[in-house]
Amino acid sequence: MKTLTFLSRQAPFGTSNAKACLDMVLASAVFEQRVNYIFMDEGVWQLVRGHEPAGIHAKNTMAALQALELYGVENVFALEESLTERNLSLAHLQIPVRLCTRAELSSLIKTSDVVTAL
Amino acid sequence: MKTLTFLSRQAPFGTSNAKACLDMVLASAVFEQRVNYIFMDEGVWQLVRGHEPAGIHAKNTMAALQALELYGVENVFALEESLTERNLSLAHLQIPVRLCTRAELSSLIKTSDVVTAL
Amino acid sequence: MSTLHIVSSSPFDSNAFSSALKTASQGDAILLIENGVYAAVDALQIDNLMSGAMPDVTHYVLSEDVDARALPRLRNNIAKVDYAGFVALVCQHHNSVSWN
Amino acid sequence: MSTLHIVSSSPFDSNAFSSALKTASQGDAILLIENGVYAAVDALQIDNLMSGAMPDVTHYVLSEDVDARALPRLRNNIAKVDYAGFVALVCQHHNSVSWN
Amino acid sequence: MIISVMVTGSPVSQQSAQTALSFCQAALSAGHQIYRVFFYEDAVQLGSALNVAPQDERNLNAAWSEFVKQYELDAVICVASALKRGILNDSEASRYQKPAANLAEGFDISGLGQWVDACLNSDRVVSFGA
Amino acid sequence: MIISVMVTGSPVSQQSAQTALSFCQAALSAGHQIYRVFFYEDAVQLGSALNVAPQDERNLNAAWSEFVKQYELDAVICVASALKRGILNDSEASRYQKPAANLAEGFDISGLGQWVDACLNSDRVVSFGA
Repeated sequence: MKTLTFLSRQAPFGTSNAKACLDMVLASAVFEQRVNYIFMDEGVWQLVRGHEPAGIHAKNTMAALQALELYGVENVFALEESLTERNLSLAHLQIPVRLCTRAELSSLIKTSDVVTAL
Repeated sequence: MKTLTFLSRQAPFGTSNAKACLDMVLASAVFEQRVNYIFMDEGVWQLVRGHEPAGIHAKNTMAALQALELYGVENVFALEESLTERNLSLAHLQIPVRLCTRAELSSLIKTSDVVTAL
Repeated sequence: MSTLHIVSSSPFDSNAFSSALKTASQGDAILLIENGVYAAVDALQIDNLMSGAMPDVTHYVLSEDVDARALPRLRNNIAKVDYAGFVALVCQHHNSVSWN
Repeated sequence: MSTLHIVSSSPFDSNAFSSALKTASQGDAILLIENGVYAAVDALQIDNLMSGAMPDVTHYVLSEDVDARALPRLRNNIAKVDYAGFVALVCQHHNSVSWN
Repeated sequence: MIISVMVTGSPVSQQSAQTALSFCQAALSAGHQIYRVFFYEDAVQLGSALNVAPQDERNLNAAWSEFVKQYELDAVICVASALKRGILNDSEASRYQKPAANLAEGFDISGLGQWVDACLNSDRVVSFGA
Repeated sequence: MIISVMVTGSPVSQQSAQTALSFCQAALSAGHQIYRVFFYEDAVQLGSALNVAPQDERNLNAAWSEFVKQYELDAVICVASALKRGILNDSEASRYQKPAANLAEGFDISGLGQWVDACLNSDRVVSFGA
């Protein structure tokens, strides 16, 4: 078993990166690998409660994020610094995540076999 | 005759925006319109003397920039603020451009019929 | 003679908003769309950018993009428009610049 | 156990370099490629970003991308590598992160 | 008013082509006229007839194609951008001896001059971009 | 070492697909083995056989296609990304009743599992991105 770590660094909807990262996380989970899914930089906007993307004809991926645990993806983090910079707190987020510091992020990266940033 | 203004805001080579903007400028010149070609933000890197893009298999567009005057594109500007931020001066540039201030940029935009930023 | 500045990239990851803000002059308007709507949030980094802004520039945000992203809290003095309002803004200004 | 951080976007228009710099830890390396090489120039804005950087992180820049762009002046303590050097850096570090 | 629109972003990986469509629909609803829509750079992929959207996602290529047909809009795909990205009509496919064409209905392939012409003949021009 | 590479950027509008090719060539020159190259998101356009490069510009699609054929590399185009962007092999074209296929020689179309498999079987994985 390998440790595959995903850094989701882009906001939802404006580009397809967020969805592309999610699809990779789910594919990795199917292979029963150890997965870390880390939301940071603009990526933390993906977690905000109450997305209503019908008006821009985009798909709401929140249901998939909420089902991560069912897929065996248990290590879901948000970089605290990125939330703070955007005036966000845990109360704004729709899914349960663990906060991590920059040092913890560095350490998660160090202990991974493969890191993918999207 | 209309005034068409182009803001070239991206660096060369990394993306195709710089080339796409140049192609639009040349097409506008063929139609004998009044053209302003303004290099600003990352776009000022396009002007730097001595590009050697053979090693990355990209095309050197400097010859086309140097021929702008032949195409009737005489109003070529660089935003002074963008040069300064990047520690660049006129001495670093390969083609003759007029420096413009932010206020002059605003005024060039105001007096244009169409503005295209790429 | 006034210009509509349309910003579609996030100010947290692009200089588009900052450049539009510095370029917009009296009577112009700035419309935030797509990821540009993140420039409407109430956060220190945006305040810092705004501190250098021209006074007489009106700021708008596209409501469909705000709703999609569920922006928690918008800064003051920013008006919401829908796509019909977007079209109206384009017509009210004699030209537009798209800052991506 | 060390990581190679590969940065491909300009620090003047993206948070990629800044984020890589804050994440890189002791023994890691940062390699600047494509528009990321603009983080190698000697300019105030880059100095400001660098002031928060970890000490024991080595900075490299891809020479083909530097030559293409004719960077006028590189900051101190940055080593040039070619594609062969890029491959060697990938092998010397146990994993890599691409910051785009 | 007479409005022209330029689209430059990838229809799959960026939002701009959807924003442009919503803008054009709102412009027509408000009684304005669309002189031309010009697809440049990555936006030329909107002209592909071969794309297949996931069942639970919007098919933006189909939506644009139907929109331009319904309102008989002048929808021009930049030929230089299209050739580089493998978007071909029958005549380009035969000229370059390619085995197939893939341009969707409703779109024309033409040069940048069509965009300059749109600038000259429109009251307003808006870009939706990369 | 055994290396796998992922490419996500558009081959026409971004530099990453060229950087990835130069990297792979250098890796082979240094005696390393390439387990797989995986094309994801906009990079799947590298698999188009219909593109036509300007005469004075590099045809990156052709360069990649020749490279993977010459070294018999495993070059996989992500099926989900490809369908959305209209890159089809014969079987996808017939399954979705499309009039043509356009996949270039040397490439296979398959799922994201191929990328996970590459992660599991490689000593190093490098992404060249959007």
